[in-house]
Amino acid sequence: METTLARGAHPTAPPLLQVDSVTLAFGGVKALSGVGFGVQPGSITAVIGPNGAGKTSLFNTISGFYRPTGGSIRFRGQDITRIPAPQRAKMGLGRSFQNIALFRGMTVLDNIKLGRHAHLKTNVFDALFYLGRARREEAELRRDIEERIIDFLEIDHIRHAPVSALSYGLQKRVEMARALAMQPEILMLDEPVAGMNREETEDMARFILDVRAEWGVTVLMVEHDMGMVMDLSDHVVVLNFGQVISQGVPAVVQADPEVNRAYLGSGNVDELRAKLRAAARIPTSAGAAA
Amino acid sequence: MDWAYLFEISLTGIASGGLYALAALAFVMVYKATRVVNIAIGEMLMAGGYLFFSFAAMWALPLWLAIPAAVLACGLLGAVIERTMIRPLLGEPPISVFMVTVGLSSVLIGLVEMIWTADQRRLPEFMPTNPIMVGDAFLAPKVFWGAVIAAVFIAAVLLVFRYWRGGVALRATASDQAAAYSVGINVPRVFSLAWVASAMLAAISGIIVGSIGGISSSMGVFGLSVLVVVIVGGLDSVLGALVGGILIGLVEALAGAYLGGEYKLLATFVVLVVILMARPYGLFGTHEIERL
Amino acid sequence: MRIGTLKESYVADAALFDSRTQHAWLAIAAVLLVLFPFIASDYWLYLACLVAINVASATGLNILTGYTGLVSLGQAAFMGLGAYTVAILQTRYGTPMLLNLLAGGVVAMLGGIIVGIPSLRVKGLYLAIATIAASFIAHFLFANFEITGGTAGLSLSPARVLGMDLDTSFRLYWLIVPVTVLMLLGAANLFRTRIGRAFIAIRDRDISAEVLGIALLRYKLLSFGLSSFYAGIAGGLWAYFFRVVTPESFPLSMSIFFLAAIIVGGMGSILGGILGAVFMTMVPELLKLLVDLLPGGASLAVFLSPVRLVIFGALIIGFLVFEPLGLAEMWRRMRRFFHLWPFRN
Amino acid sequence: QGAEEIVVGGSIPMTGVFAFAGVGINAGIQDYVKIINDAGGIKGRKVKYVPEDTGYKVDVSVAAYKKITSQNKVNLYYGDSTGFSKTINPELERNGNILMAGASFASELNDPKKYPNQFLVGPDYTEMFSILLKHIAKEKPGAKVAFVYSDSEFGRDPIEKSEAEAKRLGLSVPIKIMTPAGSVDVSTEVIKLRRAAPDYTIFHGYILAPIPEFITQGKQQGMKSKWMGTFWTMDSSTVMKMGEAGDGFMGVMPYRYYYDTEKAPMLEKIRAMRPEYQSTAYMQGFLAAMLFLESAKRCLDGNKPLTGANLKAALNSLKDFDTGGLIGVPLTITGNSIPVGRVYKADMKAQKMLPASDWIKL
Amino acid sequence: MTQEPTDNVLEVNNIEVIYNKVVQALRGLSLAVPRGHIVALLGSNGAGKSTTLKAVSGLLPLENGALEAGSITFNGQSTTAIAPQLLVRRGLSHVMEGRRVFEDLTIEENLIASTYALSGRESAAKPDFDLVYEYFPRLHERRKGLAGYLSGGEQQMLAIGRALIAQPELILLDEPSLGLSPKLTEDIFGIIARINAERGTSMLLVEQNATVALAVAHSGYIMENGKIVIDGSAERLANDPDVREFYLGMGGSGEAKSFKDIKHYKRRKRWLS
Ligand SMILES: Nc1ncnc2c1ncn2[C@@H]1O[C@H](COP(=O)(O)OP(=O)(O)OP(=O)(O)O)[C@@H](O)[C@H]1O
Ligand SMILES: Nc1ncnc2c1ncn2[C@@H]1O[C@H](COP(=O)(O)OP(=O)(O)OP(=O)(O)O)[C@@H](O)[C@H]1O
Ligand SMILES: [Mg+2]
Ligand SMILES: [Mg+2]
Repeated sequence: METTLARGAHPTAPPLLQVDSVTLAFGGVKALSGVGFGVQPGSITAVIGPNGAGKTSLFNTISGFYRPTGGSIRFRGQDITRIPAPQRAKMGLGRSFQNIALFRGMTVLDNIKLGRHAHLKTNVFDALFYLGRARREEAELRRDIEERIIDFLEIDHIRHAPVSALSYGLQKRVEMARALAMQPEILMLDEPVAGMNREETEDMARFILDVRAEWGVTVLMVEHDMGMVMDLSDHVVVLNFGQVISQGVPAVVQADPEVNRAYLGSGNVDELRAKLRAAARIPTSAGAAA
Repeated sequence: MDWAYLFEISLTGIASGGLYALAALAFVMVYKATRVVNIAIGEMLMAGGYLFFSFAAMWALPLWLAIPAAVLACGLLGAVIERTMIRPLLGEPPISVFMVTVGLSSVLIGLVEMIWTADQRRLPEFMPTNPIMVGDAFLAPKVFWGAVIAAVFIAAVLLVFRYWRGGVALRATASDQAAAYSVGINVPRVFSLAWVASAMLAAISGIIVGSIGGISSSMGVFGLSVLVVVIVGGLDSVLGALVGGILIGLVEALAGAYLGGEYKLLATFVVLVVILMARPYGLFGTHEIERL
Repeated sequence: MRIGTLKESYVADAALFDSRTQHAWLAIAAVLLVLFPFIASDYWLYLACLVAINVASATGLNILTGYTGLVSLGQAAFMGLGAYTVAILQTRYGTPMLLNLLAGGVVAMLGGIIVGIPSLRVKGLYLAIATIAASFIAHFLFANFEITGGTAGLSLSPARVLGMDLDTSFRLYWLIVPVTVLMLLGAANLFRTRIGRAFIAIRDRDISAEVLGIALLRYKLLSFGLSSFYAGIAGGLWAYFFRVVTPESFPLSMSIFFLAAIIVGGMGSILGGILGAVFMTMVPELLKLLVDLLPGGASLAVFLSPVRLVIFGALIIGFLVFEPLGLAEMWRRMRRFFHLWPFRN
Repeated sequence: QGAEEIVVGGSIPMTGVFAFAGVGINAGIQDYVKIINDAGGIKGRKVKYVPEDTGYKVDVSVAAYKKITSQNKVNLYYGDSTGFSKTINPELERNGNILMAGASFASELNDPKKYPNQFLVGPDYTEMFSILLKHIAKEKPGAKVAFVYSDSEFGRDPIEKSEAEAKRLGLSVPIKIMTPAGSVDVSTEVIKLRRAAPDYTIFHGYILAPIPEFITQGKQQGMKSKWMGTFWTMDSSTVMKMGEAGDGFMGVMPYRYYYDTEKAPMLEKIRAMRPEYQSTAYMQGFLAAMLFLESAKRCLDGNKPLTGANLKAALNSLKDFDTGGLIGVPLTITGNSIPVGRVYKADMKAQKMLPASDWIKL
Repeated sequence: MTQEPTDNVLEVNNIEVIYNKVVQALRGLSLAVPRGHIVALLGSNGAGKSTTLKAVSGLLPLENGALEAGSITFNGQSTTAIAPQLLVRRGLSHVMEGRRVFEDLTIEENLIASTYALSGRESAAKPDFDLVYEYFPRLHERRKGLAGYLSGGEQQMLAIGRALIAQPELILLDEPSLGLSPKLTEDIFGIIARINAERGTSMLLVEQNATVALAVAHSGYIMENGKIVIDGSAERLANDPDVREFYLGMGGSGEAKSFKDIKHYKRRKRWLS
C-alpha cells in the first residue's frame, strides 16, 4: 500500500491492475506464460492477439475463474492472486463474457440486478419475509438500475423480456449492462462487438467511451475488431502463444512487424481482394498432391 | 481369516456383478446416444422377462425360439417407446426426458399387471444346472452362465464401438443434435437404434435375472442397483458399465457376507459417494467441457 | 402492454401479485381455504391436508431443483428426518408442537447441507443419483436404531395446542394449511431478492455466476438447506398427520413423486410446485372416482386397477410430450386468454 | 332402523406389490358377504361391502378409509398393511364404531391394550414361527434352525422373539440371514447358509423370490436342510411355482386349502361358488368376513349397538366356534389373534399341499 | 459438369418463418444463389439471417421454428419435404452459427462423423480427410485432441472442414469470421475463395464483417426485419452510400470514420423509409 502511495507522486499514476509474470497451464498446454502488464486508472486498455493466444484465459485468471500456476495479480495495489472469484467481483472487477453467459431463465432486468449481487446485504431471513432491509434494498437497486443503466444503454423496451428471445447484439448489450451493475472499478469486456455489424459496433464503441467519461470506469477489453481497438484504446497489449509480444500505444503496436505477421494481416480490402483473386487462381491439383 | 470363504464370496460377487454390467450396458447405450437417463431400465428388464415368460411358458415355444422372440419383441417395444415418448422431446432439457422414463416405468408396471396379473412367476429353467466348482469354491450355475453371457455381449459392444463409425455417430448425436443433422447423420435413426439395442440388451438381461430371481411386477427395483453401477462406471462408458458392475457386485457380496444384509445397499451407496467425490463423472465417464 | 398491469412505481412493479385481478383471485382463494373445512367431508379434508403437506415439500424441492438446478432424489429422506425428529421430540420429551416442527426443519436442513456438500464437484444427473444415497442412508438409520424405534417405527400422540388435541383432519387443517401458505409466501419472496436470483443464476450457468460474485458452494448449500428445511417441516406435519412414522414411510418412490410433481407442475415456478403437487396427489384419487362411476363398480375395480397405473404414467408422459413447461405454463396461457376475466377495471 | 345396512369397508391392495393377495382377499370377502345376504342378511339387515384399491400405499389406504367412512356408516373394516393398521388405530379408537382386521399378521398388533378395536385373522408372525418350531422340536429335537428373512418390517417382525423361543424348545439357531429388499441374486447368502449347515431353514418376509433360488442353490451345494415358510409364501399356487425346488417345502398355514377334502362344509360351499382354485388369501378374506359378521350377529342378538368395543367383545366371546372347517379346530379367540396353525408340505407330483402335522394350538 | 451462369443452385421464394408459433422472423424473403457463386447475405442483428439459413437446411423445427409460407428449391427440387440429413447427403451443407463442433469428440472423429453425409451418394466418393488437413494444417496437428478445447478460430476451421468432407455443391456459411482474429479472418476467407474457385462450390455467406464478405462474394443481399432490402453485385453494394456508411464504416466522402467521432444521433437508413 505504501509503495503505491509513494509512486502516486510519479507522473504516471500507479496501475489500477497489475499483472505480473502470470503463468497458466492446462495439463501440457501452456495458455499463459509470464504475462505482465499494467492497466492505468481511467484508461481503455485492449488485449489483442491471435485465436488461442490466451486472452480469454487471461481474463479468467484476472477474474479468478482460473488459478494461475505462477505469477501474481494486484488490484488497487492489493495482491488478489489467492482471493476467490466472488470476492474479486465484490472488490470491483466486473466483466462480460466472450460466449454470451446471460442467465436464460431470467428477464433482462433480473440479469442486470444479478450483477449487483455481491454488493447487496439481504440474508435468507430478510428474503423469506421480505420485510425491512430486503424491501428497501430491492427498491433502491431497482431505481438505480433503471435510472443509471437501463436508460444509459437504451434497453428500456426490453427490460421485461426473457433474454433467450433477444438477438445477439441486444444480448451483448445486456451483458454490458450486467457488468455495469456490478459497480466495477475496472470493466473487463471480452469481445464486446463480436458478431455485430459496423453500425452496432459504432453504438457499442460510443457506450464504452461514455461509460468511461461519465462513470470514470477503467476499461480492459479483448477485441478482434481492429478499427475499434485502434480508435478507442490508450494502451494495447498483444498476446501470442500466451506471451506478451508487444505493447504500447496503438500506433506503436500497429507498426510492429511481428504483430502484423502474427495477427493483423493486410487489413486492406483491396489488397485482400487481390489476394483472394490470386488464391483463386491456384491450380486444383495442389489439393490432390498433398 | 477364512481365505476360502473370502475367495468363494468374491467369486460369487464378481459373477453376479456381470449381471449388473449387462443391464448397465443397456442403460449406457441409451445414454450415450440420447443423453437420456432411463430410470425405467429395471422395468424394461421386467418387460423382457415377461415377454420371454409368455413365449416360453404360455405359448410353449421351444427355448431357441422363445429367447430370440422375446428379445426381438422387446426391441420392438424399445422402438415404440422411442418413437412415441422420446423423439417428441428431442431438444428438451434432460430432466424432462428423465421424468418421461419415470412415467414409462409406471406404464410398464401397469401393463404387466394388466396382462400377466401381479403374481410372482418363475421362468422355465433353461440354463445348465451342473454346479460350477472353482477349486473348492462353489459358483451357482445360473450366475456363472449369466456372467458369461454378459461378458460376451459387453465384449461385442466394446468391439463395435471401437471399430464401427456408428459409435461416433452415437456420440456426435448426443453431443449436439442440430450439428449431427448438419453433417448428415440420421438423428432419428440413431435414436431408434440406440433404444432398440438397449431394449434388446435389457431383454437378455431380464431373462437372465428373471431366471434367477423369478419375475414380478416389482422386479423393476433391480434397476436401482443398475443406476448405481452406471454412475460408478460413468454414465456413457461401456467399459465403465463392466468395471462398475463387477465392483458393485463385489462390494455387495463382501458387505453382505461380512456385515450383514442390511449393509449391502448402504455399502454400495457409500462406495458410490466416495467414487463420485474423487471422480465426479464416475470412473470412466466423459468430463463435461466447461469453459467461460 | 396489457391493461391492468400498468405500474405506478418500481415497488408496485416488484410486488408479488401485481394486478387487481390477481388480488381478487387471491381473496377468493383465501376465502375458499377458510370455508373449505366447514363444507368438506372427512375424506376431502384428509386429501386437502395431504395435498398441503405435499405442496410444502414439493415447493422445497422446487427451490433446489427447479430454481437452483440441482436435481435431488432425496426429498423423501429429508421429510423422514423431519418426521422422525418431531416424533422423537413429541414421544420422548413432549416439547411444544411448533418447536418440534421447527426442530424437524432444522435437523432436515442439516441433513440437506451434508448431502449437498458433493454438489460443488458432482453435477447434473450424477448428483441426482448420488442423492439417492441419502434415501438409503436415512432408511438405514431409521431402521437400525433404538431411538427411532427400529423397523416398527414410532407412534405419536396428537399434537396439543391450547389444551386441544389435533387429532382430526378438521383440526389439523388449521395447522397444516396455514404453515404451508406461510412457506409458500416465503418461497415466493425469496425469488424477489438477491438470494433467489443467485439460485437461478446457478441453475442457468454456475461457472459464470461465480465470476459475477456468487459464492457457489455457499449458495448451493443454502439451496440444499432451504429445500430440506421445507421438507423437514413438511415431514413434521406428516408425522402429526399420520401419527406413525416407520422407515418405510419415506421410500425412494416418494422422492420420485415429488420430482414428478414439480416437473409436471412446472420447474422454477412456485405456482408450478403447487399445481404439480395437487395434480399428482389428486389424480390417482380422481381416477378411482372415475372407476367408481363406471357401471360394474367393485368387480370392475379389480380389473381396472392396473389401468390406473397406466393412465397415471401416461399422464406424466403426455404432459411432458405436449407441454414440457408444465401445468404452470398451461395456466399462464389460459390466463393470458382470459387475462382480466371476470374482473374488469 | 332394523333395515339399515351393515357396512364392511376395505382398503384392499388390488395393485402394487401385494396385489396378488388383494385380489383373493377381495373375492373372499365378497363371497362370504354374498352368502350371508343370500341367506337374508343378519337379522334382516343386509351387508354391504365397500372396497377401495390402495396400491399397498399407506397414505392411499388412509384416504380410502376416509372416503369410505365419510360416505358410509362403517361397522367393520379390512385393512391392507401393518403400516395402515398402525396409522389408522388412533382414528379407529376415536371413531369407536368400527372393528378392524386385515392382511397384517404383525406381532405388534397382537396387543388388545394398544389395538383394542383390531384383530388378526390367524396367528401373528411370531406365533407362526412358534408353530413351526414346535413341529421341528417334535420331529427332530435339538435341531439346528436357520432364519432367512427380508430387511423389512414384515421380515424382521418375529426374528428376535423366535430365536428365544427356539432356545426354549431346545433348538439352536446357528445363523440368521437378512437379505435386502428386492435382492435378486442370493448366492452369497447361500454360501453363508451352507456353512452353517442347518437342519431346517425358515424363510420369512418373502412371497416367492428369492426362496426357490435359495433352495436350488442350497441343494446344488449339497445342503440337507428342510425348507420352511410362513403364511404369505404358503399359497398353493405360489409354492407350486417353485418347481422342483419346492418339493417337500413346508410351512405354517392357519386355514385349510381350497382342495382339502377333510370334513369342511364351508369349503364345499366355496368350491360350489367358484369352481377354480382359490388362494389362501381368499380364505383369509373369507374368514375375516365370517368373523366380522359373526361378531355383528352376536351384538345384534344381544341387542347391543354395533360399536367397536361391543364387536370386539362379541369376537372375544367366541368359544369353540365352528368355521365350517376353514380352520380345522374349533375357535376360541381370547386376545387379538387366533394362534392356530398346521404344517403343510408340498407334494409336487400331486401339485398340492398336504398336511404334515396335526393342527397345533399355542 | 455443365455450368451455366444463370442456373441457380438455390432459390428461396417468399418464405415466412415463425418461431414458437408467435415470433415472426422472416416476412416474405426471396433470394437465389447462382451455381458456382458466392452470395453474401448481410444484415443487422436479429434481421433473420441465421433463420434464413436454418430454413434452407431444414433445421428450424429443432428450435421450434416453422416455415409457414413460401418455397425453397435446391437444384430445382423443393426441400421442404426432405429430412435435413438427406439434404446434406444431396450436397447442401450448413456451417452453423457458433461453430457447433462436437466437443466431446476428437477432431478426427468430428470429421468421421461428417462422412455420414456421403452415405447413399451415387458417386460414392471416398471421404478426403487429407483435403481438409491441406486447407487447415493446424487441424492436422491437433487431430487427436478434443474439439471442445480448440480455440475459437480452430473450431471454425473444423466446422468448415466438416462441411468439406461432405463434398457439397452448396455451403451455407453462418458468420465464419465470428470471433476470429483479423489475420485468421483473411485466411479463412482466402480459403473460402479457394474452395469456391477450385471446386466450384456455391456458397451462401452470412457475415457481419461486410468488408471481407463483399471482397469474396460475387453478389449480395442486405436484409432488415426479415426482408431483403437491397441486392446486387458485390461491386454495386460496395458503392451504395448506405452500405458504405452502415456496413463498411465510411464517412460521406469515402474515408474511414473513426470510432472516436461517433454521433449520439444517427442518419436514418433510406431503405427503412
Ligand atoms: N479449460 C481448458 N482446458 C484446456 N485447455 C484450455 C482450456 N481453456 C483454454 N484452453 C486452451 O488455452 C488456449 C488459450 O485459449 P483462450 O480461450 O484463452 O484463447 P483466446 O485468446 O481467448 O482465443 P479466441 O480469440 O479464439 O477467443 C487455447 O489453446 C485453448 O485450447
Ligand atoms: N429459437 C428462437 N426462438 C425465438 N425467437 C428466435 C429464435 N431464434 C431467433 N429468433 C428471433 O428471430 C429473429 C431473427 O433471428 P436470427 O437469429 O435469424 O437473426 P440473425 O440475423 O442471424 O442475427 P445475428 O446477426 O444476431 O445472428 C430475432 O428477432 C430473434 O429474436
Ligand atoms: Mg477468447
Ligand atoms: Mg445469426
